[in-house]
Amino acid sequence: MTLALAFDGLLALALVWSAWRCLATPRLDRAVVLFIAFGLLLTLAWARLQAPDIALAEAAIGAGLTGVLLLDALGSFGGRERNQEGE
Amino acid sequence: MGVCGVLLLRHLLRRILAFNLMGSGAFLVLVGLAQRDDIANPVPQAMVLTGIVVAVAATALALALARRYHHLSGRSSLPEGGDD
Amino acid sequence: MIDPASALGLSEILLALLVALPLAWAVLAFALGPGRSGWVAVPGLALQLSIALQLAATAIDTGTAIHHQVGGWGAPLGIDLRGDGLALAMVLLTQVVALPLALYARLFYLGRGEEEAYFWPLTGLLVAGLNGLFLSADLFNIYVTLELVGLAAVGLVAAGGKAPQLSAAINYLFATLLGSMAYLLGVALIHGAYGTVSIATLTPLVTAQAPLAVWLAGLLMLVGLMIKTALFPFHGWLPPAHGGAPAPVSALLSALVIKGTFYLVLRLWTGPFAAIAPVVEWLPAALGSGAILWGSWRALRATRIKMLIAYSTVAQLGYLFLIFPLLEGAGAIEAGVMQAWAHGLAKAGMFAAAGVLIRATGQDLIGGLAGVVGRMPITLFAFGLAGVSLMGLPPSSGFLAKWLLIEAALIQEQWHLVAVVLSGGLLAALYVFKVIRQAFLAPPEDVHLAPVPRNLEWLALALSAASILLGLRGVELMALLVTGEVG
Amino acid sequence: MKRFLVILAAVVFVPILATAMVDLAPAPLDLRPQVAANLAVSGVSHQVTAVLLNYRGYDTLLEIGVLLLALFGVLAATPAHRDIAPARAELIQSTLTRLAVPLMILVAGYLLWAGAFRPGGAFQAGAVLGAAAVLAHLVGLVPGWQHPGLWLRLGLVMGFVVFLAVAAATLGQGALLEYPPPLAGTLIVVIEAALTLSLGLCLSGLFLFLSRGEGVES
Repeated sequence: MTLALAFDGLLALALVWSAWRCLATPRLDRAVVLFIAFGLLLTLAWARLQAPDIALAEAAIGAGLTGVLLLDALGSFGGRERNQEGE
Repeated sequence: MGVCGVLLLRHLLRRILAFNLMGSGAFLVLVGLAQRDDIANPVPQAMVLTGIVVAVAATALALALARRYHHLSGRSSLPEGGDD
Repeated sequence: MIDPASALGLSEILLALLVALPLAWAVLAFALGPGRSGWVAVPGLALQLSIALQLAATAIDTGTAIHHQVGGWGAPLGIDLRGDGLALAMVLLTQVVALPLALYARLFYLGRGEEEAYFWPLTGLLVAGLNGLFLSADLFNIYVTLELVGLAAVGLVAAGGKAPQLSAAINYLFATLLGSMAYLLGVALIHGAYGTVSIATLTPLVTAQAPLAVWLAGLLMLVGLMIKTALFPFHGWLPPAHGGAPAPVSALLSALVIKGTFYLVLRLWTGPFAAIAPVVEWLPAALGSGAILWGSWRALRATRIKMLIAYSTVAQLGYLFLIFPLLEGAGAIEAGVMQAWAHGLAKAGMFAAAGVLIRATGQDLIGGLAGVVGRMPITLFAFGLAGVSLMGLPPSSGFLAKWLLIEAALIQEQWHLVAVVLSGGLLAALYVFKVIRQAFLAPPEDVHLAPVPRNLEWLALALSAASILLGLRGVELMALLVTGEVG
Repeated sequence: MKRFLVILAAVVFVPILATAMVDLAPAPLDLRPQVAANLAVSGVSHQVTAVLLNYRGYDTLLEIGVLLLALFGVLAATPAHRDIAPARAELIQSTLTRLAVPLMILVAGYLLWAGAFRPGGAFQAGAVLGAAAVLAHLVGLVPGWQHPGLWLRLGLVMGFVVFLAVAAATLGQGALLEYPPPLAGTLIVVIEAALTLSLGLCLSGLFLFLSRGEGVES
C-alpha cells in the first residue's frame, strides 16, 4: 500500500516536473520531446486511476498522434526561431 | 497542475503545448475528483475520451494556422499590439 | 410533468432536428465539394427557420418548455435538450440572421470557388453548434458545443486568409481555447462536487450547499465565458478577427457567435448559480460599462470601416452585461434578449452593407467612402438604419432594448447604469454619423465603383430593416420569453 | 508587468484550487449504479463504451463533428499546392513499415471488437489506423494529400453520416439516439465500425493535409 502511494506521489511529481520543463526549456525540440514524455507519464497516471480506456487513447492520440504532429510542425518551423525566442 | 503558460509564452508552438498541458490538467481533475473512493467511474472517463479527441482536433487546427502563418510571414510569434 | 419518452410529440422531434439538420447539410456540403455546396445550405436553413418558428408558436400556445431526452435515458444519466422561452428566442434569432446571410454569402462568393469551398461546411457546423448550445441542458455537452462554435468561427476567420487575417485567427483561437479550458475546469469541479453535470439536477443541489470548489468553478466558468464573449477587458482578440474576416463571416461572428456565450452566462447565472451569483453582480456591469465607453471611443477613432463596426460590437456587448445587477427585478432578461436581437440584426445588416461598400470602392478606409450616397443609396440606407438601431432611436428594436434596460434600472434605482446607457447611445450616434457624413461628401473626380450584385444591397437592407421593424413587434418576442421559466 | 501578474495569479490560484479539491465532501449523486443497472439494455457490456455510445452518445456525435470541423479548418487554411514527391526512405525502414502497417490494421480491428466488453473501441482503433497511415506516409509509401477527392471526402464523413443517420432513424421511433434494446448492440457495432474507418482517415488526414501548401520549400 505504501509502495503504491509512493509510486503515485512520484508519478505526480514527475508529471508536474515534465510539464514545467516542457514550457520552461529554452530549446523547442526538447520541449516537444518533453511533451511526449509527459503524455507517456499521463498514460501511466490514467492506468493508475483505473482508466485503461483513457490510457489507450492517451498513448495513441495524446502522446502518439499529437507528438507526431508537433514533431512535423517543428520540422517546418525549422531552427530559425531559437534566436527569436529571446523575449 | 496550474499551467497558465498560454498567456506568457510568445512562440506559437509553445503556446499550443501549454494548451495541451492545461487540458490534461482539467481531465485529471475531472476523473480524479469523481473517483475519490478509488472505484472507477465510467461517466467522467467517457467525457475525458471525448475531451481528448476535441483537444487533438483543436491542436491540429492550431498547428495548421501557425504553420501557415509562419509560411506566409516567416515569423513564429504574433506581433505585439493591435492595429486599427 | 414530462411525457414518457415513447410518446414523443412532434415538437420534441423538431427540437432535435434543429441540431441534426445543420450537421447533415454541413457534411453534405463537404461531400458534394466546392461549387455545389451552397445549394444544400439555403434550403436547410429555410427549413430550420420554419421549425424554429413553429416551436416558438407552440411554446407560446402551451406556455411550457419543450424537452427532449436524447437516447431516451433522461438526465442525469443521459443528456437532455430543453427549449424554453429564452433558448427558443436565441435559436430563432440564429436562424433569422443565418438565412439572409447565407443568401448574401452565395452572392458574395460568386466566382470565388476556393474561398467558398469551406464556408458552407464550417457555417453548417457553426449553426449546429449554436443551436446545440442554446438547447442543451448539460454542462459537459455544452462544452462540446462551445468547442464546435469556437473552432468553426476560427476556421471561418482563417479560411483562405493572408498573414494578418491568420494572426487574428490564431489570437482568436488561443482566446477561445483559454476560455473553454477555464470552463472545462469549472465543469470538472462541479462534477467532482455533485457527481452530475445536468443543469436541472444541479440547480437545487447548488442552492442547498455550495462548497469552495463550486465558487471557484462558477468563477472559472464566468471568466472563461467572458473571454469568449470578448467582454472588456478581454476584447483584444475581437476587432482584428471580426474586422479582418470576409463580410459574411464578420456578420455571422458579430451577430451570433458571441451571443452564444452571453446566453450561457445568463443561463448559468439565472440557473445553477442563482444562489451564489449575486455576490459578484457588480462585476459584469462594471466591465460592461467599461466596454460601452472604451469600445465606442475606439470605434470613433477607427479609420477602417470594418474595424469601426467591430469596435462597435465591443461596445454593444457591454449593454448585454449591464443586465446582471438587475436580474432580481423584472424586465432585465427581456432587455438582454431584446438587445441581443437588436444588435444581431443590426450588426449583420451593417457588416453586410460594409461588405458591399468595400467591394464597390475596392478599399476599406472610411475616408474612401466619399460620394457613395449617389451611387449606392440602398446600401447606405441599410447602414444608416442599422446605425439607428445601434444608437437606440425609436422605433427601432435597439430603442426598445435600451428602453427596457433603462426602465429596469430606474425601478431598481441604479442611476449610474442609466447614465452609461444614455452616453453609449450618444457615442454610437457620433461614430455612425462619421461614416454617413463621409458618404455624403462630394466624390473626388476619378472615382470608379465596381459593380456589385444589386441583391447584396437588398439583403443588407432587409437585415437592417428587420432590426427596426422588430421594435414594432417586440410583444411576440416578450411573450415567448416568459414561457417555461418555471417548467 | 504582464509576466508578473500572470505568475502572481497562478501562485494564488493553485493553492486555492488544491484546498477546494481537498475540502470537497463526497458527491451527493453517483451515477455508477445507474450505469451498471442499464448495462443490460445498452447493447454492450463495457461500461465506458456504454456511456460513450449510448447514454451520452450525443456528446460523441458532436465530438466527431468537432473533429471534422478541425479537418475543414485545416483544409480551408492551407490552400492546395502542386504535388511533391514523397521522400524515399531507407530500405529497412520501408520494409519494416510494410510489415508494421498490416499489423497495426489488425490491432485496430482487435481494439474495435474488444470495445464491446473491455477497454478499447472506435477511438483507440481509429487512432491506431491513423498512426499506421502516418507511418506509411513518413517512409514514403503514401504520398501527402493535396485535394480531397470525392471518395476520400466520402470516407472522411462516412462515420459521421452513419452515426447521424442512426440518430435520425431513431428519432422517428423514439428519441434522438434512443436505440431499441434488441438492436442496440448491432447499431453500436455498425456505428463503431464506420467511426473507426473515418476516424483513422480524419486523424491521418489532419497530418497528411497539414504539410501541404508548403511544398515549395520542403
